[in-house]
Amino acid sequence: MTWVQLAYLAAALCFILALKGLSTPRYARLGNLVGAAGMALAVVTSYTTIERNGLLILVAVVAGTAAGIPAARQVKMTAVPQMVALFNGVGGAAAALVALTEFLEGHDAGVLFAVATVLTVLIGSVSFSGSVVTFLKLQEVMTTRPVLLPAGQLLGIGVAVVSALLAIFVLVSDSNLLLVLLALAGLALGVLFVLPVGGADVPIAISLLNAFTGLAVAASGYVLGNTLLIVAGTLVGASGTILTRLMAQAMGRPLTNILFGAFKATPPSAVTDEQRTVRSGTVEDVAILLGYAHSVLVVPGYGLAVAQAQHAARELAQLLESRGISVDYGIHPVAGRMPGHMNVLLAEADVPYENLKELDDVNPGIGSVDVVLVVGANDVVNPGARDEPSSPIYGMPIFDVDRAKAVVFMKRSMRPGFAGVDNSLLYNPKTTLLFGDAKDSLTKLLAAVKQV
Amino acid sequence: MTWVQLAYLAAALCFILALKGLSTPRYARLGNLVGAAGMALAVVTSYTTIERNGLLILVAVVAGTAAGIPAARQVKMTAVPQMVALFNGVGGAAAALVALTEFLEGHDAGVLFAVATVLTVLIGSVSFSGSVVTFLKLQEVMTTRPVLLPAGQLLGIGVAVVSALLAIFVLVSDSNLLLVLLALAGLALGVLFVLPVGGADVPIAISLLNAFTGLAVAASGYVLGNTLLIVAGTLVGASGTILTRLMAQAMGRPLTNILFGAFKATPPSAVTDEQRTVRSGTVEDVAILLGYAHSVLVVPGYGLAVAQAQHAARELAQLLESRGISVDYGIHPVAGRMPGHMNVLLAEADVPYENLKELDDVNPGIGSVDVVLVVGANDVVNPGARDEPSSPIYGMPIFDVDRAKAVVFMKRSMRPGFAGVDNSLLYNPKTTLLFGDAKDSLTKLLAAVKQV
Amino acid sequence: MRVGIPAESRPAERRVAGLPETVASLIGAGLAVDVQSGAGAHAHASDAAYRSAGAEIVPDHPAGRADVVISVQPLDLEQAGRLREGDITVSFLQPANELDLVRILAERKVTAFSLDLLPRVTRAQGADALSSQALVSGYRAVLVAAQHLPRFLPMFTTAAGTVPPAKVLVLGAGVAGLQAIATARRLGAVVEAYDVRKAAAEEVRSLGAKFLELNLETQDGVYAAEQSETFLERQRELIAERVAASDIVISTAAVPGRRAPVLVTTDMLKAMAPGSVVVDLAAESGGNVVGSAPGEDVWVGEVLVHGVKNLPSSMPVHASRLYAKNVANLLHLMTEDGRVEPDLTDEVLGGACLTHAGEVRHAPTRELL
Amino acid sequence: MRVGIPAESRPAERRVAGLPETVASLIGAGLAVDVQSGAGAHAHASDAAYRSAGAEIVPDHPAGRADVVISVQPLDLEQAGRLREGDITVSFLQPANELDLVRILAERKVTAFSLDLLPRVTRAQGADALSSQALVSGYRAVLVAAQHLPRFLPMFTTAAGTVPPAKVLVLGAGVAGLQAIATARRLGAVVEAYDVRKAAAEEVRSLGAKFLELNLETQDGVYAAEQSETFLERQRELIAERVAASDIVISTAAVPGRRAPVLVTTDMLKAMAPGSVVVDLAAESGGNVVGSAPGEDVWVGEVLVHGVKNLPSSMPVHASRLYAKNVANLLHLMTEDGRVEPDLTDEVLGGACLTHAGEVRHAPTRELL
Amino acid sequence: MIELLTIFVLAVFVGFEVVSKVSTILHTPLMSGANAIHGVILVGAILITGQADDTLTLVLGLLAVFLATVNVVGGFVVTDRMLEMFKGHKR
Amino acid sequence: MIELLTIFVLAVFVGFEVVSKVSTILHTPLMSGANAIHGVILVGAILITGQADDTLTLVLGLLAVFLATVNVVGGFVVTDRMLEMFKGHKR
Ligand SMILES: NC(=O)c1ccc[n+]([C@@H]2O[C@H](COP(=O)([O-])OP(=O)(O)OC[C@H]3O[C@@H](n4cnc5c(N)ncnc54)[C@H](OP(=O)(O)O)[C@@H]3O)[C@@H](O)[C@H]2O)c1
Ligand SMILES: NC(=O)c1ccc[n+]([C@@H]2O[C@H](COP(=O)([O-])OP(=O)(O)OC[C@H]3O[C@@H](n4cnc5c(N)ncnc54)[C@H](OP(=O)(O)O)[C@@H]3O)[C@@H](O)[C@H]2O)c1
Ligand SMILES: NC(=O)c1ccc[n+]([C@@H]2O[C@H](COP(=O)([O-])OP(=O)(O)OC[C@H]3O[C@@H](n4cnc5c(N)ncnc54)[C@H](O)[C@@H]3O)[C@@H](O)[C@H]2O)c1
Ligand SMILES: NC(=O)c1ccc[n+]([C@@H]2O[C@H](COP(=O)([O-])OP(=O)(O)OC[C@H]3O[C@@H](n4cnc5c(N)ncnc54)[C@H](O)[C@@H]3O)[C@@H](O)[C@H]2O)c1
Repeated sequence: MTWVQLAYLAAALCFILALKGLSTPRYARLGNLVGAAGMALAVVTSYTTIERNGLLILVAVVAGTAAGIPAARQVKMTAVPQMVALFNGVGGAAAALVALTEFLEGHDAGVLFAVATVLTVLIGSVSFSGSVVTFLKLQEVMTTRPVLLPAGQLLGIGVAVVSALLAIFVLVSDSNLLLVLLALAGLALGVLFVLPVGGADVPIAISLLNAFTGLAVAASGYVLGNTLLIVAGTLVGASGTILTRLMAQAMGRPLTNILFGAFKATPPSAVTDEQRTVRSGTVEDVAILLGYAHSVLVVPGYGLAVAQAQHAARELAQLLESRGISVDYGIHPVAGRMPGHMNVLLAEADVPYENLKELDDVNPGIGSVDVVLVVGANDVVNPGARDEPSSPIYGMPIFDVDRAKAVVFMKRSMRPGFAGVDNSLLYNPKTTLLFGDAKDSLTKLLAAVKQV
Repeated sequence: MTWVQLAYLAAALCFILALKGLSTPRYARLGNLVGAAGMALAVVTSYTTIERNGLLILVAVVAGTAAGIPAARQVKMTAVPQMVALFNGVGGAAAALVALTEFLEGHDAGVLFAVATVLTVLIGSVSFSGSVVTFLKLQEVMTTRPVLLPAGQLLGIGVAVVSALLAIFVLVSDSNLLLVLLALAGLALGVLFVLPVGGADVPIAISLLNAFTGLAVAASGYVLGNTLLIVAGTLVGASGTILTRLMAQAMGRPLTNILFGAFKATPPSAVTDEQRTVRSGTVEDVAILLGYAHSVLVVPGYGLAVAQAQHAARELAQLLESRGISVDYGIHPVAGRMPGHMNVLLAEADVPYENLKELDDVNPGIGSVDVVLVVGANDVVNPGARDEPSSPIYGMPIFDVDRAKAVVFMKRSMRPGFAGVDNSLLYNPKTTLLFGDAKDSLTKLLAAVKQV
Repeated sequence: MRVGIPAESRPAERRVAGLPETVASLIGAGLAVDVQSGAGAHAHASDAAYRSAGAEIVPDHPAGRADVVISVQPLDLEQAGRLREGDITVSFLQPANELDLVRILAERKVTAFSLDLLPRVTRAQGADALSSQALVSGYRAVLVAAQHLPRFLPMFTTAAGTVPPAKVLVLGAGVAGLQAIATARRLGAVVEAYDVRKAAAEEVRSLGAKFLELNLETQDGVYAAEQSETFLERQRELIAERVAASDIVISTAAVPGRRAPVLVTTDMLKAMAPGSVVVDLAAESGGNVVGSAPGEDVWVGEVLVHGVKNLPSSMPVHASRLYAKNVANLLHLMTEDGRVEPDLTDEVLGGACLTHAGEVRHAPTRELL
Repeated sequence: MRVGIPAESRPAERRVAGLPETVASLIGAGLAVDVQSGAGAHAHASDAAYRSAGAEIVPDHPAGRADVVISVQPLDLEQAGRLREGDITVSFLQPANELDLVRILAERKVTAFSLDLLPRVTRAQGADALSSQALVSGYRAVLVAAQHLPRFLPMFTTAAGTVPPAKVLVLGAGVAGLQAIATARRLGAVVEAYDVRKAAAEEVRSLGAKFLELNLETQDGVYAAEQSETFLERQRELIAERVAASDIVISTAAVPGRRAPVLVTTDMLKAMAPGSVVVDLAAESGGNVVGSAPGEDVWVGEVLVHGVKNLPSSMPVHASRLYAKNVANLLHLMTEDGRVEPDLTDEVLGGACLTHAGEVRHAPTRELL
Repeated sequence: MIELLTIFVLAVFVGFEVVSKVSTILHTPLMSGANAIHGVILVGAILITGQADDTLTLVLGLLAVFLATVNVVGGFVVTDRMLEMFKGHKR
Repeated sequence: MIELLTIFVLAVFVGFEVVSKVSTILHTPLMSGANAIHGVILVGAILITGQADDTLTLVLGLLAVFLATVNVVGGFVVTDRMLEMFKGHKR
């Protein structure tokens, strides 16, 4: 047991702690720093043990740093996902290269070693090419829509079979050439895997590729007989897998859809109405929106009454207020189906009168409201009443919620309200739709906000 | 890598899964079975590898089984803790014996081996003697009150120092005799450790000794170079430590009190009023009680009104109802401070009138109610009004909640209610007290029940 | 142009068509306002308050002096006779009951608006006095019923026994009916309601009350029309059963321009528990309850039937406030640069206009004349 | 033994001391019951109903025939004169106002119980008619106020503008005051309350209303006693300020056996908004409001002061039901094997007993005589 | 050796994580189950007895086997009995 | 070898457990952080390059070092940037 090994163990510990930290908002940043520290320790330690090429390695490291830092620094927050994809890709490539090199260098060990090598090379290549395609999609260099090759399904299966055969041959023959071919097959497989994934699913694909890379690293750890690589790679592989599942759940998509996208003939139904797209979110999305808001406006309407969701609305508002978020209720003069409908309900739920705001109280400052929660209202927030003289409700004063920073719309369907007119707010890019009975949605939201 | 090793690995896996299962009510029983299966696999595997004494070992195993099963089967549920303590103790003893034997047998390996041996012997003995004393206490063979030896503090420190010195000498001298002496010192230490622990803290002490035994087993794994023992022992050591902390938290006692009980001159303030002890529970305890109930009766009182907890009470009731638990409200004619006080509040919270039950509706069937939640009521459930002719409230009809299966009392303190009379229900063994503002408690309970 | 606000002269009318705050808003729109002295007395708006809002206090009825006369009740024939050609009047005029007045208004080429005719479209809601006054009626109806009921509305569990909640049945779930439901529920009663409109079921439930299902075809549309015989049969059975089980019945059923439907018969009343109370909000338009008379308390056995007469007047401050705001909103719709010049092609104004330039524009009224 | 239930003869008393259900329970305890014909008329309990509960209907007042006479209002002198030695009477007798009656009762060696004197201990709660009738009064007081107020109690945001919630001030948070708070809050008003008792603050808040803090020493104990001058000064200031800001004031402050404290002066009333309503529940015992008179509506400027007189009688069915139950509970306390034989050493019975065996047992009354 | 240490570290984490969110009602069964698991020392006892060649070690070893068996068997059985009470209840 | 496998199994558990209760808002940062961690392949790349003796392996190795460094450095930096937005917000 040398100090090098102990240093590696310490680094592995750092990585575990890093992942733990990253899982709780409060310690996330610290966790990342711990991870970086562990990484520095591991790298420096490994550097002290090398026999030759020290300077070249240093140059390569410096070059990598010089390339990585500015890229990470200057990327716009909206472009972070593709950056992560890219970093993941190069990591996968590095793992494949390491295994390839070790294999070329001459291999003493037995079957297990060969299996590990083959896995590393294959997974690494898949991860690399998949990540690159993902990057291109997100960067909108290529279309973000699912790309469905004519015989995509067959092709995918074909390449997968070829890869498997190649892998077996490598194991049997020990041939360098075949290994390189396997790497190429892996590249093709990665491309085929990611091409049919559509816009919203891309982050899930990235997460999955990330887990793959982790596995590749773990396998390369076997190749090199290095516990640090095994531990770190496995950690990433395992947590990445879970994370992928969690992400898919949060977005309400079955994981298999994405996993076997390549082998499916039908296009995923993600993107449908090209001109007027609505964005429907999950309870978790909205919970986060709310959890990190400073001010929230609840605009209740007839749907709140139908769902008898007044108690749930107040509970949510109280929870938010207990976190220092200011919550008001915007009471429209004609919300509901009788004068004062909302007053009756909210009084029943014991909402303090001070929190009830009218049009004139709300509209002037609505631009600084972070989130407007439209709970079963529709006509009273329809911008058509303000902007479209042809609309049958033109002239009715409304809450200008389209001027707020974000809007969450809770209703059961795309059906219009009492006046029977379509509401352009539903198609506003600021709007997140939360479909379902208002009481259900609010109850779920309550639970979700508690976890943010 | 032999199949023996793989079998051990599989057993280790079983143990992890067992602990995981045991942590969730739904899978607890399955978890235990998985653990047992893993254990069977490990034992059978190890048996196949032995060189000699097979029959004797078999006899010993059969004898152990013959002793263990009936003991475990026949013990009354109330006596389970002392049984666990006993099992733990014999485990610790076994670990110490194994290490001792291995040491006697002749030792090739270096310092690490010796350190592991010393640790196993020491910890194993402490665990054994400590568990035995705990057993005696719980079995009421000896007093359950803290036993404070005249110079307990000094004595404890003395024995600890002696043990440490002995341990060092063993490492230096490799002497068998000294190791045996160390074992004896460990036994003394164990006794001294547990003696000052008072009634309510005993389970925590058992848990801690349990973790100790786990560590001893892990250390013996080093001694024998057996990964299974290392993994299993470490698992138990780690989870036992966390568990001990959780238990201490749940009972609201600082762990240090127990850990260093031996070295404290003052008696721990745990057990004070010998005749009339109250049991204060945690929100989680109550949540589980509720989550597994079939019928719940909420008895609100003036405290519900003071806390304005009517909405929270209804939410909790609705949550329980949504799980198929029947929930009623017992409305006492004089609950609160004005006639109909509870009606006003519960109507505000929209509790359906059908759910409001009166004395005559409730009392006849109260014996079959699983849990009565007394929310800020006091006089209206005071059995003194029924049983003690001398009580100033004698003759007032009450809810006979003491006849229900379990009672949860939510109030802020031990203060009496309006009538100023003490309530014997607070000291009833069926009663769990949940101290705090009723609204807070109910809100927490709501969250906790969701997780059951 | 000059707007005139008279003191209401019809008996028992305690509201007023303008309050200092709406006067100020009319003046802000470039109009002058005359207020008859004492107009706001019942609504606790003093002449001084009107004056400081910018109005001129005049001793007499402003008809003939002001260009626009706004009132709650329609003018009487004498007052209408003083109006000049092109003058405008806004009031709560129910043409079927006021044919003589309509004739005079048409003859004198007055432009008469009736809030009773205002289309119930979204845009017109600010001027919808039918709704605003129905809100008052629905609320007051429950207070009246609670006042007359010899029992509690809420439930109480007390040392002297438990008092069960009162059962309230609301017939007709329009604006007044819904408000009655809400108010009765607030007071702790158990409420159920019935209406022929399809949408009413959801609206009733949205207030936490129970809706009585007829399990027969119901009607679409905003206003109720007349019904088939089997339907009426089934309706009677259901209502009879529920009336008998109720402590309070509040009936608000109405069909615009028609006599109110008769829903509660004497037999049904007799089946009610002694001491029960029936409040008939439709009494003035014929009554939903057999034997009810506006403004009168009738005992049918031990059941009290209270026929409502001008309930909004019993709460003059807020009823006036809502009404005055409605009228002001309507005037703002037809005012441009200080001139009141209604554009009768506008759906709302056209719909609410009864007579203009000598012509009766409301078709049903034209037929009646 | 025979219990008699008369028809109440005092003016405007609509309650009755026994209803068929309590009659049945008394008969179940082995007693016989006489009910004067028509006794339950206002409470909608017919002679037939009493008869089928087992009572005998008698044409006249049962005094002199029955051994125990239970009534709401105390008997008048003539009726009391008919009682025989050892007879028992139970009623709501306020001795300070009925000294002549007390003399007669003592002279005739009648055992008279007054529910007004019943100790407010936990055990006696079932018989606590002060509480049960105060419950009725508190509820009705809000209905009366809401009825008279020309405004809404709840808040409404409507197309015709927003109506703010009414502000209600409750003075004295005993049983009636607390119930008034609860009822006003149900109707959507914003409620604040004031009381001198220390515990009242928490009780008021327990109903979701605001308690006015005087920030001076408050009193312990169940009943209020009299106050120091600085205290009264500060109290007046605070009340004046809050009265001026309220739309409704409901005053219920009382000190047992004393004149009610004067809390609201004419100046305070004048500072209220026009149209405000003050309901003085203490009017019968002197009034918390200057100028209030029991049973009368007094206008002070544009503020209406309603002095309450026998409010429980305005809701005779449930008021009687609670009262009858209270009386029955009290009788059960003193009945054993069909014989009413009060054990006056019992804290409750002893406390409620006014005269016995020719002796006036209530010390303050003894002093007054 | 470094591998054993790594295993130890990882096992500590697993132990911590697995238990960290257990609900109060399961404290006792979990303790008892863990208690049964450390009875795995039985494996050690068997191994050591299986190669014992002098009486002392044999006796000590057999004693260890006996004690460890009691620990294992009793532990699992008693845990199972405790957990029986969860049976029949569903969420 | 069995030790490495044990390590693998234990690491899988640790990975699962540690992440299983992460809140949605942290999904992306966590993915990015994990991504940086698998950049530990840099260690492997360094080791292999440090003993490379022919040009091919040297070149491949150096390429691997370069790529892995980009992964590591970029990964940690971009994660940190994402997490900056949590600053100032408290629960
Ligand atoms: N206040 C009055 O006096 C009065 C009287 C009569 C008419 N009106 C008219 O009513 C309208 C009021 O506007 P508003 O915004 O309150 O209502 P609205 O425009 O009618 O919209 C209500 C929305 O709630 C949704 N909804 C219904 N049930 C729901 C449930 N259980 N859960 C979630 N969502 C539900 C409906 O969408 P989904 O079906 O997709 O769920 C609907 O779009 C105005 O047009 C007004 O003119 C008012
Ligand atoms: N109903 C009536 O008309 C009326 C009128 C007058 C008097 N009373 C009398 O009032 C009593 C009513 O019985 P009850 O059982 O309803 O009330 P109670 O006996 O007065 O007990 C209320 C309990 O609630 C607890 N509490 C107070 N605030 C709390 C909070 N914020 N959170 C949690 N607990 C809180 C108090 O304990 P902690 O302080 O420890 O929290 C107290 O023990 C009877 O004695 C009755 O005779 C009734
Ligand atoms: N467009 C708007 O913004 C707006 C504003 C206010 C009201 N409204 C709508 O106008 C409609 C009528 O409201 P209103 O209060 O003036 O109605 P109303 O006074 O004309 O009638 C009251 C109710 O009685 C019901 N009714 C009629 N005949 C009946 C019978 N035989 N049995 C039972 N019920 C019967 C009607 O359906 C109606 O609901 C409602 O649908 C209301 O939602 C619309
Ligand atoms: N033991 C029981 O079970 C029981 C039953 C019912 C009532 N009580 C108690 O009896 C007490 C009195 O109830 P009540 O309704 O008969 O009281 P009450 O009618 O005698 O007086 C009404 C209220 O007026 C208040 N008051 C007196 N002087 C005042 C002043 N100057 N300013 C403001 N407030 C003033 C009193 O404090 C009291 O709260 C209460 O504490 C109540 O809780 C007890």
